[in-house]
Amino acid sequence: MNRDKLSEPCPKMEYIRNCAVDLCVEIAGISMKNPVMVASGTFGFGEEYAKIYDINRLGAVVTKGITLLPRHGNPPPRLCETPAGLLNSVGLENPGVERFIREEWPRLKKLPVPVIVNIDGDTVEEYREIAKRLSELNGLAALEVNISCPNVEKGGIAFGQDPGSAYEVVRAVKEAATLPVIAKLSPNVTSIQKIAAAVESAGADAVSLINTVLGMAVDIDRQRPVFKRIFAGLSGPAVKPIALRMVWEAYEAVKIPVIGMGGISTWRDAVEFILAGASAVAVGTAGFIDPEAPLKIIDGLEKYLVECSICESALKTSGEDKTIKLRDIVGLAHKNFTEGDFS
Amino acid sequence: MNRDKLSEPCPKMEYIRNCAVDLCVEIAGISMKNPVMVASGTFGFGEEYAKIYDINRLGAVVTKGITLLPRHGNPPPRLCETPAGLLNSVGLENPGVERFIREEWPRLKKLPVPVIVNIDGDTVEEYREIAKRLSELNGLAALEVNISCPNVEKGGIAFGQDPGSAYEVVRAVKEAATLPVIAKLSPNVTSIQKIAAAVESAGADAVSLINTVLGMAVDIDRQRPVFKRIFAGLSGPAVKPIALRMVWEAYEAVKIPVIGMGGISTWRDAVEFILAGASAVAVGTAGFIDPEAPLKIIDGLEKYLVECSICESALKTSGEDKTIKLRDIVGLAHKNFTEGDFS
Amino acid sequence: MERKGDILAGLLFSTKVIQNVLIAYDIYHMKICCPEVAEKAAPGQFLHIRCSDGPTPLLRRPISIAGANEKDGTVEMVYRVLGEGTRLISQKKAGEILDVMGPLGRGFPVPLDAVDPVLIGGGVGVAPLLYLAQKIAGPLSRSGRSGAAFIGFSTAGEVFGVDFLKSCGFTVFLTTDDGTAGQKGVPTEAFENCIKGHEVQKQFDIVYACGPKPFLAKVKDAAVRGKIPAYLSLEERMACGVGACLGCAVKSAGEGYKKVCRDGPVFEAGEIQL
Amino acid sequence: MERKGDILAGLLFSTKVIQNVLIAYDIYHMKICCPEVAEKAAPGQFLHIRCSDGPTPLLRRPISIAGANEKDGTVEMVYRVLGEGTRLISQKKAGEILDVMGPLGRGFPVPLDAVDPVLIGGGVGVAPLLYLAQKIAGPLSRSGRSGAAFIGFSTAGEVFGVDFLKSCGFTVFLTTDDGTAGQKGVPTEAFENCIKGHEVQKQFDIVYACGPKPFLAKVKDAAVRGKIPAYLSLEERMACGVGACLGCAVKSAGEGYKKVCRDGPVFEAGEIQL
Ligand SMILES: Cc1cc2nc3c(=O)[nH]c(=O)nc-3n(C[C@H](O)[C@H](O)[C@H](O)COP(=O)(O)OP(=O)(O)OC[C@H]3O[C@@H](n4cnc5c(N)ncnc54)[C@H](O)[C@@H]3O)c2cc1C
Ligand SMILES: Cc1cc2nc3c(=O)[nH]c(=O)nc-3n(C[C@H](O)[C@H](O)[C@H](O)COP(=O)(O)OP(=O)(O)OC[C@H]3O[C@@H](n4cnc5c(N)ncnc54)[C@H](O)[C@@H]3O)c2cc1C
Ligand SMILES: Cc1cc2nc3c(=O)[nH]c(=O)nc-3n(C[C@H](O)[C@H](O)[C@H](O)COP(=O)(O)O)c2cc1C
Ligand SMILES: Cc1cc2nc3c(=O)[nH]c(=O)nc-3n(C[C@H](O)[C@H](O)[C@H](O)COP(=O)(O)O)c2cc1C
Ligand code: FES
Ligand code: FES
Repeated sequence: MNRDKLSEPCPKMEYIRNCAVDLCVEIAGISMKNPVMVASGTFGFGEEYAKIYDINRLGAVVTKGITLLPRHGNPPPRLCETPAGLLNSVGLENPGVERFIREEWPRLKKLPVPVIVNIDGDTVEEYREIAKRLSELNGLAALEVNISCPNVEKGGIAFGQDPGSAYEVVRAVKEAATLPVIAKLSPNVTSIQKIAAAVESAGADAVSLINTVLGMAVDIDRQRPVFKRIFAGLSGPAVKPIALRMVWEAYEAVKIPVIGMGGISTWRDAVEFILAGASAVAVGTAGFIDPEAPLKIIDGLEKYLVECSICESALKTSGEDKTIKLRDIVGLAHKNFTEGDFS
Repeated sequence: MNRDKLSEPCPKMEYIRNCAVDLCVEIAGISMKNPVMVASGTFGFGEEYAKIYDINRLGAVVTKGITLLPRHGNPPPRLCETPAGLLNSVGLENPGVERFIREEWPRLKKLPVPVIVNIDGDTVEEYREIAKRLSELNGLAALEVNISCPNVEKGGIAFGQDPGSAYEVVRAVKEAATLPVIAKLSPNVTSIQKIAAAVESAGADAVSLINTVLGMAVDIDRQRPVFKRIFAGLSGPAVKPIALRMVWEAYEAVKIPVIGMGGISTWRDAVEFILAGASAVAVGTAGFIDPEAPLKIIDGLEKYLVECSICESALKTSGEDKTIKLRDIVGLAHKNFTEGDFS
Repeated sequence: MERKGDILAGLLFSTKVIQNVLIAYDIYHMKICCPEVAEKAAPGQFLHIRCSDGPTPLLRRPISIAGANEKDGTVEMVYRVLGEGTRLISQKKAGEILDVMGPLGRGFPVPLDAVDPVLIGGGVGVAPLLYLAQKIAGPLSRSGRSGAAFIGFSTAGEVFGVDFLKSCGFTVFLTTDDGTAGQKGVPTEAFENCIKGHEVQKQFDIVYACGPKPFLAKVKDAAVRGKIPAYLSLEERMACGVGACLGCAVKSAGEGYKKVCRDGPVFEAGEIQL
Repeated sequence: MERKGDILAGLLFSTKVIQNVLIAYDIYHMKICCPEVAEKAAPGQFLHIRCSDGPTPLLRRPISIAGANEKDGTVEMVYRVLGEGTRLISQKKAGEILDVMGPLGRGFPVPLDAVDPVLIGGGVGVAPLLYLAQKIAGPLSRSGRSGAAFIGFSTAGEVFGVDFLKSCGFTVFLTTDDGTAGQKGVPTEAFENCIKGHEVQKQFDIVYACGPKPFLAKVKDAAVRGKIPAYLSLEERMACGVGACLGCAVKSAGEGYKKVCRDGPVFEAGEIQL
């Protein structure tokens, strides 16, 4: 019932109907037909959701985090709902890089969509190894270096909480990999800008953020933490305002593209992230509730771009070109804030 | 409809009905008849809610943040709702310490409830000054040093994001004040433990956390940030898992009492915080929705304590004493986690 | 009607919905039973309504009192479904419980002397003016003075309140943006034209207005030019609704900010900057 | 019944509620129209149900299929109102829309040969067994074999399914914790006593069980001792419901974890650790 501006008649609509809309983005050398990806760990290796909708419509697919050796992950419970949020303590359960290559990659590589593999390690050396191994795969679009997993004993988030270690890991991956490298940042830091700058200087081709926010829950009947690892990662709508702020900050701190995620559920959320500086967005938790959320977001972005007020500004920046380009509104809120009369 | 265990018949109930329940806590030398306070900035100077319910039932009252000189605060909009959360950019609007003493204190000092004044400053000197001035008031229970306000140009959160500055501010207040000093911490840090340890070593008598989480919102129609100061502070149920985690961490890092807050809306939430290590809790945003939330939480805590399973463990620690004491369950989840067989 | 809280209270009520019906496009008319509010309420005051039991939407929603009847203890509201909060309110059925706080804020000063009042309302801004008209109706007819109401809507389907205002003794000037009902245009223009004497020349002693900010800015300008005292009812996003959170700021004519919930929602035009 | 998503789909449905009634204390029986699910569903599979449009409760709720009718395209569920999610589901009225994903998971293997099956269910754990009984009823009567059902509830007011199980040809052994209906006790004990020949001596070829974990652990022990193959339906908190999030882990008998939503909810007793 939220009155949808898009459905209201608009005098400029006729003109605008004749405009083409271009949702393409290029990030870290990866060409995506639209900026909507799925977030690591929320999409498995693509198999499950391929049964539910046409995943080829996605801008890109990001796999569950892969480590050098297989991991069993954490004991149950692994999930706990919170107000508008989800705590997870999956703990990087994954088949390891070799089984990934053997069992998942043959299917993934046939997708007509860029596939990005999320990688994790306990040590810099492990990151380097896995990056080297994955670089041998033909057709892999990029590596997303997870330096922000809150659910493991070693490595993970620790790498992402210190600019020095973040630099080191990304540098190592960059050296080992022949693929574009995306650094996935942790929100659990005092200054996301310092971390973003560190991974940029280490050669990252893009940053993606945010990973989950450290949280916890207590079982008041058993009077102990819900999770065996005590802390877990918070995702979903609850974290959206935090993620958006960090995307804004990262956009101001680095020149490489920013991939935004954290609580994105609707096209409106996606637009907020894009205006705040995200060149692409990823949908995670929202896909559990509505698997088709990414597709609805793609459709919504298209409509948003043709909507009157947007057109004006987009056309302004696009000059004579009648194509309305999504990439023209990336970070627009920064420009409008600086230039605008805010009262 | 959430089946309330409390309302189910319980074989031990008869015995338990004869037990006394003691909700008293002592924090930083302040005796409170129960552990439920109201959070700074969400209760004005107590006048508004005194018209709505009997605020004398509260464990303590914490005022809006006060600065040395009056402040106008930020331009509207100052509020934006997010999923299960609230972003605010009030910006420490307050009458300044002199007008506070003249206009608000005479009424506040008559309350039969401990009154804690929340103080803020741009510089260490300002904190010192205001602490000195407020120490002259007879009957004031304590100062809460806000080193975590995200909504001001200078000072505020910056002091709370670095252990060194946090130490400095608290040290200065501690030296200037003759009152107990509570340090109010910011969640926007990599390590809450370092900050908590720093303010403890500076002499803080207690820590309170969390202040709001930095977040933002974008107006997609006007394509710019909703708030003039871009970032705002996130509070409400959405941040509860984050706050709880930080209370847990602070409890492990310091020996001084921890006052927990952030998204507490029900007695169940309050119990989670207490089990995680909070000696007292504060209710903020939830009071906007249900002004009587703090009272309902007090009632709920009492019932929780008489509930069977709790009794057992409380009685265990209380020995032969038939009084069930709230303070016996403070931090109990740590003990149960360490000692328990978690499978 | 069950009273919540202890005796100090008188602001928190768990009320029963008596009716809640669609009266125009996306606009509902709700009647609740709440004798305490009906007794105390002044026109221009509002109720702060809880729209869900859960945490989304989180905050209460402020809705003006559009009518109150001390005799049967009923209170009325007219509201537009805009987002999730008002959508949930619109789903309440007769017999269900509505949790309200109120009456809150400072309302319109109801004139004691005989005056010619004018009401100016845009969209759902007409709602509080209905209650004001109800209160002024008696004095107006007794003193034999005349009142006018300039009200505007975007389109015919959204119009409400015309008959009621007439029944209270007001001459109604209706406008719609698209001209589908009344005159095409906006009520502020119609009002200006009127006091400038373009069509029907008329002088007024006091202006009461409610609508969006730009709309009120125009009313204020016209009132200043016409040297008529004006009372404007403002809107701002609210959290507490009682002055405790300092969230609903509006720039004061002097220094700093007024709070819409506590100092308003009705302000004398000179008190605030629009 | 409207089909959501594109042709690949077949797992996401916007279905119409046909009935949703209270059948026991806090227990509801819901019937929806969803021919696709009715056609494909196997006993033991579940539907993943969206309980609100907003973000609270955030996740879908898994509910077992308790019956399906290919002819009229209806699917049934029996569920207990436990928290907010099930409370919202219980408020759905006939004619309203229910958003479901399914049928999901691996169900009970329905025996092809003539066997004597036993069903063991605790509380709402009885729900999936009803659908299983419906499917087994035909073969059972054709082969002339006999089935038994041991079902337990906490109290008489919560009992459901007895008549239905009988109508499917099962001998029903009912227990309640407080002895207000059937025998006082728990169904696992009744089952053990039975195979041990304490009261009615009987041998079974296959065990199907659903209930809380400790309950299933007892069933497993008894089945192992009795050397009867057992299929257990497990519960675990779920996010995606399709195997993508790895959230619904249960310790596998070998290394690592199985996923209840994808590898289960029904497991051969030897596959998992309880
Ligand atoms: C004192 C007062 C009295 C009021 N009286 C009435 C009344 O009698 N009848 C009536 O219909 N409405 C009235 N309102 C407005 C009403 O409170 C809002 O329409 C309502 O809160 C919207 O809630 P929602 O959840 O439906 O929409 P939301 O989901 O909160 O908002 C929907 C969209 O509208 C925008 N929006 C909503 N309200 C505002 C605002 N105040 N400022 C800026 N943007 C906004 C939001 O940003 C969003 O895009 C009054 C407001 C105030 C402050
Ligand atoms: C495969 C499967 C099939 C199911 N089939 C049925 C069915 O047919 N009928 C039926 O009534 N229920 C069934 N359930 C259980 C049902 O999914 C839950 O009762 C429901 O999700 C509770 O949601 P809620 O929002 O009402 O309660 P919540 O608010 O989510 O929970 C209420 C309380 O119960 C606890 N709780 C709820 N579920 C669990 C759990 N799984 N493990 C541990 N604690 C829990 C919560 O911690 C909380 O304290 C099934 C579950 C699974 C996994
Ligand atoms: C169940 C689950 C598993 C996740 N696993 C990973 C992972 O393996 N690697 C990673 O970088 N991020 C992982 N994440 C984080 C998400 O990719 C994403 O950054 C985060 O959930 C915020 O987005 P959302 O709110 O849209 O879910 C996981 C998140 C969830 C909920
Ligand atoms: C409107 C508003 C104003 C606040 N003002 C202050 C303040 O002046 N000083 C302070 O230390 N904290 C302030 N806070 C933070 C709260 O005291 C509290 O730490 C935070 O809101 C988390 O608790 P909650 O989720 O229960 O609201 C404010 C919070 C809100 C919502
Ligand atoms: S809404 Fe809190 S001060 Fe007005
Ligand atoms: S719920 Fe996601 S894997 Fe089972």
